Amino acid sequence: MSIDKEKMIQMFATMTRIRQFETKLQEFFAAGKIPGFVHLYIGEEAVATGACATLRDQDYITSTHRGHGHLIAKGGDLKRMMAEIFGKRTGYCKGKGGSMHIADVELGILGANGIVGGGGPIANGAALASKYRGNDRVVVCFFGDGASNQGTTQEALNLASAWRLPVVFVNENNGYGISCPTCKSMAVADIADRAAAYDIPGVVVDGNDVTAVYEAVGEAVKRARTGDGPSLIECKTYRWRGHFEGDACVYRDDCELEDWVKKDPIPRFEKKLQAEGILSVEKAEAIRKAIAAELDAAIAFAEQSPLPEASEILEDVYA
Amino acid sequence: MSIDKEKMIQMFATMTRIRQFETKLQEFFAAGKIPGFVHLYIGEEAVATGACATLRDQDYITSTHRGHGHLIAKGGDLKRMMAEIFGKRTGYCKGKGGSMHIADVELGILGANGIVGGGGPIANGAALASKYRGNDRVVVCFFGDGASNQGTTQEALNLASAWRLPVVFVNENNGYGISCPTCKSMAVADIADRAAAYDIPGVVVDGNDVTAVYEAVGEAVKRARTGDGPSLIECKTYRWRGHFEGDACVYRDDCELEDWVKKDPIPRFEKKLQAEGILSVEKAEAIRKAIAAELDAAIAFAEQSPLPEASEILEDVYA
Amino acid sequence: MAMKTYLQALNDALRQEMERDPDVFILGEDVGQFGGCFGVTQGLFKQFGEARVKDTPITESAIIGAATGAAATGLRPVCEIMFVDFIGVCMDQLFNQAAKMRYMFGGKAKIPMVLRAPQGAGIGAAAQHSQSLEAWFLHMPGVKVAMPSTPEDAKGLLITAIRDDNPVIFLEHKMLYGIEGEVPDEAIAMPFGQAAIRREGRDVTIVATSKMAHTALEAAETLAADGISAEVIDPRTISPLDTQAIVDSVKKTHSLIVAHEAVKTGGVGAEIAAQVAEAAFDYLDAPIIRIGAPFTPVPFSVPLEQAFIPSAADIVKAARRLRG
Amino acid sequence: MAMKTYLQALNDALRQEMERDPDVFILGEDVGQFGGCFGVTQGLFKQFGEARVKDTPITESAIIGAATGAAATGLRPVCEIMFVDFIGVCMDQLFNQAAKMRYMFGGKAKIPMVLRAPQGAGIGAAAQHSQSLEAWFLHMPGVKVAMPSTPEDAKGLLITAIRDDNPVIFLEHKMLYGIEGEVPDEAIAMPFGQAAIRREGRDVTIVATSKMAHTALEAAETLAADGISAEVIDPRTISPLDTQAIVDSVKKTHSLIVAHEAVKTGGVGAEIAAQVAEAAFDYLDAPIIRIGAPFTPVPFSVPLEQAFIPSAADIVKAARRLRG
Ligand SMILES: Cc1ncc(C[n+]2csc(CCOP(=O)(O)OP(=O)(O)O)c2C)c(N)n1
Ligand SMILES: Cc1ncc(C[n+]2csc(CCOP(=O)(O)OP(=O)(O)O)c2C)c(N)n1
Ligand SMILES: [Mg+2]
Ligand SMILES: [Mg+2]
Repeated sequence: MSIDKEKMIQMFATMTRIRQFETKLQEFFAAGKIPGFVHLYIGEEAVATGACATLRDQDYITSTHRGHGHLIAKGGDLKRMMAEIFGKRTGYCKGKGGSMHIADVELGILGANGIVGGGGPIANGAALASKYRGNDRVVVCFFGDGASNQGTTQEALNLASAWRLPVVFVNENNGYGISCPTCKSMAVADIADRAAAYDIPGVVVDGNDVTAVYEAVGEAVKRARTGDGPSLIECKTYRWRGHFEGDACVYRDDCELEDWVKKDPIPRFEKKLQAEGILSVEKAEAIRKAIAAELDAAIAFAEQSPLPEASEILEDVYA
Repeated sequence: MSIDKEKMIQMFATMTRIRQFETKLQEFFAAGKIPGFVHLYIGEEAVATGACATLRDQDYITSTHRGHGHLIAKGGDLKRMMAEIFGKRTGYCKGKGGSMHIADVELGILGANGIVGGGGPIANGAALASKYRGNDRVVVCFFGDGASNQGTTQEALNLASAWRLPVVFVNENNGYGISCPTCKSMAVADIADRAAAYDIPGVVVDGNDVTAVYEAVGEAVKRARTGDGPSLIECKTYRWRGHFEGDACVYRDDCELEDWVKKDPIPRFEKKLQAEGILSVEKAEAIRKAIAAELDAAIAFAEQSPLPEASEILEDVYA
Repeated sequence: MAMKTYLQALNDALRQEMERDPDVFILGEDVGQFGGCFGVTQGLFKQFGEARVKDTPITESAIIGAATGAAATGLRPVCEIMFVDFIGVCMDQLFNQAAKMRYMFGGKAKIPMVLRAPQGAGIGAAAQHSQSLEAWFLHMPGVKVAMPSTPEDAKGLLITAIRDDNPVIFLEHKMLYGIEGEVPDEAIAMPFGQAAIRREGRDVTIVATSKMAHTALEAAETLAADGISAEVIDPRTISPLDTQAIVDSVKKTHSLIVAHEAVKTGGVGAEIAAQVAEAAFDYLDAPIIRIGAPFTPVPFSVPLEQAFIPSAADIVKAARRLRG
Repeated sequence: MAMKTYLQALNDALRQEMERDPDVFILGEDVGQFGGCFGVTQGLFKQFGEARVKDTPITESAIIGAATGAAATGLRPVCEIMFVDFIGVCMDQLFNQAAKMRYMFGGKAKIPMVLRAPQGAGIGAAAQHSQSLEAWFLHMPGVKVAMPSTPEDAKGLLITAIRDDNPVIFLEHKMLYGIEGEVPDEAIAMPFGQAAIRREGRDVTIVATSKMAHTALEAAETLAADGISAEVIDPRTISPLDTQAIVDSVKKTHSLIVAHEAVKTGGVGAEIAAQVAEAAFDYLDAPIIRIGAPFTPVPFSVPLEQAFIPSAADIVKAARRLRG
């Protein structure tokens, strides 16, 4: 699959946007400005970016507790995301959801999810609606290596394959579910092998190579869109930060992290784009600056926005 | 694996015992003598028989809603089974459980189960206890083709493989979960293929051939007992009766049933034993008669036993 | 109007709503050609085809999730969980996903889905196929809960459930499927949150849900012979609950019995009793008595199962105690 | 005796019981080297090794099932569900299997297992990580339910839970992990079903569970300044529930407030109110008031979350209303 230049640059920008967003959150969390849990996506940007770059606006995604990257990649608005994470009324969920529940149904983002394995069954539902209506919308379901052991995920894979639903299950194998390394949570080395249980394609891809992700997911999206059913794409990657901010990572070696930092998906892609003459040093810098400005505006928006009033608590329970 | 003659004859007797037991229940249900649901095992006798014949007394099984065959094969007492199914105080569960909950923990029978997929996680627990204690007890977990789609089953397979627990997952693929043919509930043709998702052996076997079941399960039991972890053995078979008594089977063709009746596991094995000179016609007849007598005694016991008193309802909730 | 069974009434509601609205569809185990374990979806597969009457594998979490996702993206799924007892394998998709999605998203999603499930004891189906679990659903913000006791209510409430823009848990009692009653031919939606006064009375209020509403009427008959005039109220939906109707009745009768088939401890009767003990305390002349099943799993054997299910005699005894 | 946190007290109980009984073991997500999401199992992996402190995959149904099967075959598992909110993915293994196994088998099995889980709001963890779900467990024959509010109770009740031959659901409040109190050094089992009178009073009985017991004491302090003498009762276990202690108190104070953090509708407060409205009706001088969370999922943002959690002011207001 050849990727046009514009898309390449967009993907670079998206990865950069995610990195900057998450890095800011890291600071804000350390400064005690964010309540609750924050699960950062730093190091895994190529997965969400490559996967969502294959989608159309009307397509859907379901996300996870580590959702900011997915949301940004699907076009989420930084202002409303940041405001939500700050618990402000102007946030995506009016401050009711927070980091783990950000959604934008109009953008096809069917929610981050605080329940590991919670997204798969819901992804099927959106795919079923697409099939029912005969439109050709596709759903990308992001899930972690840990989530692949949860029964709901496995049921979702089975139903999607039995019904040939247009879902692409994108597994983010970052090596750990909190402190549990994949080698302790499952006997298979590749989660993609689990596709065999449902007779669907299972592909392993370098999750730090955004074009490899784009190509593998793109292939699967094409299959799904033309009625050939679901696929499972495993993206091998790594989270740089602790499971949540505050995690001291006693369960892993620093050198493991160092190895992966060397494989940072962003400079790697940037170099490639430079080598191919697609992105100049100046252009890259300009993109970074523009995103930083965008982010500053989002932060200002979030900071200046009002908190919800206690009285709003009773709203939005029922339609 | 060569099977000694005594064991062969025992297996013939066990299959016959199950068949006679179930045939009686069919009559009793039709006559309105049994409350609740009855799921008969007729046609599938070779699976329970071959699988349980590989086990020692101290080994465990977990069973299903279609449990009578498993229980008989693991040595369940016909009297107390029949009494339980009749709801009598002398039954295995004092009339509190009924057909779907018969258990005999001392015999290693950790219960039939009314929840599809309910047994797998529990089987792991018994296997974990065995491993924890360092004794070498093995657990056979029976489950249906329908149950293989339930998340609990898939989680159980994963945990057993991640922890190398001594469990043999014996899948009874009788082609249907109630009215749903396997081709509609899953995309794979062989449930044994699902073993790949957990990196454990997956074997397909003719479930109407009791020696084939014995050999495949026996191999898996040996693996489990020596610490090599779980296996998945798929036994292809067929249920002759409806899902439960009263089911008109609108969802399947009579000719399908007829084909399978031709593959009846009992006469098939009987002929083989005769051909090999292991079992004479007279001996077979004598076994059948002895079982009929045993069953008559069980029925008489059940019929003559008292029903529980209403006051017993509050007993046995807590230890 | 025509005489119909509760089961036919449900079937009517499904069919008429599916005819009216192409976005309504059914999914569940054996709901297709088989017609559902108890027969509620009989004939619909033939009429609407497999795109709209969808047999699923045995996969309750995936069923509820599929309904939730489809509802969030604009369809109106009606899913069947074969016995309410199976809710434990899929509770997360119901209570953490479907029920909370709208709220968590700040009001930016609608989840118009129905989860139908039969409840109740009486057929000897034992501990995992006989429960009444409505108390769990009552304690679940984000869902509504209907418990019809008559064929007319079965139809009218199911229509409302399907048209509602929220997840509705629709609890049928399996012992009621065969009862008959007048049912309107047209698709008439029956409002949620309006109790039915099944019998007017002066001396004692009996609030009774689902099948227990019939048991309460039986008890009221016996009590009438004693000269005790019982008012029988069937809430029809417990969430929303028509507290007003109950309080109004208690203001008249000054005493309350609440009866349900679920285990008494922690049951819906506790909520109703507590609401009345707060809102109508000054009108009460006597203790509030709850009737519910004993604190045990549902036993199998007939005499035990019968002892589990609260009876008209239990209600009669309670009423006499209140008067005595 | 020594000052310890609630968290250390729990850790003590686990360690001492594991030292005492080799059949006791721990399983759950990240309970090993990581020490548990909140740190309750810290140090145990090092002391007892991975055979007895078992990290599991993310697989709650398999965790509870493994505990159930191991318990049925003679071990004494203590499993951790990282947040009680995750119970929905594994409810079946709990309520249809572990809880009912003994009964279904006619008394021929024992299931000595403990399911520990943190509950409660207060850390901004939003709708799927902040719930209090004890009402569901109260309505579940076959299990016992403990809700310790002090370090001493945390230790004593956990020891009892581990020694009990039935499934015990042990609900910790995540906002209490850091509170300190005197805790006996020895392993002393604290009986289930015995409420603690946290403060004696004459004018109003306040029954409050878990963290709300502290809130109630705060309210009692304020009320004392008003000349209202409140008695604060902490049930410690809700199943079994020490109804006697509550009724005795109401006989003295003639009024009752029940407070918990769970959603009020269908909560444990309803059961307590209903029991009192039946058993001590004649002693009540005023309506029973329940304090609980509003009928919503738990919201994320601080002001909303604070509005969700019942406050001392809510209790004070209720008590004044009762007296007024
Ligand atoms: C059902 C459920 N169990 C446990 C948790 C707690 N938890 C949150 S994230 C997480 C690890 C998830 O691992 P993985 O799926 O690999 O995603 P990652 O965090 O690595 O992105 C766990 C155990 C949860 N939220 N939901
Ligand atoms: C969780 C759950 N879902 C649905 C059912 C209803 N049910 C009982 S048996 C059955 C079919 C089981 O099929 P399979 O596992 O193939 O076993 P078989 O009946 O063919 O032996 C179903 C759907 C149940 N008991 N439990
Ligand atoms: Mg991971
Ligand atoms: Mg089958």
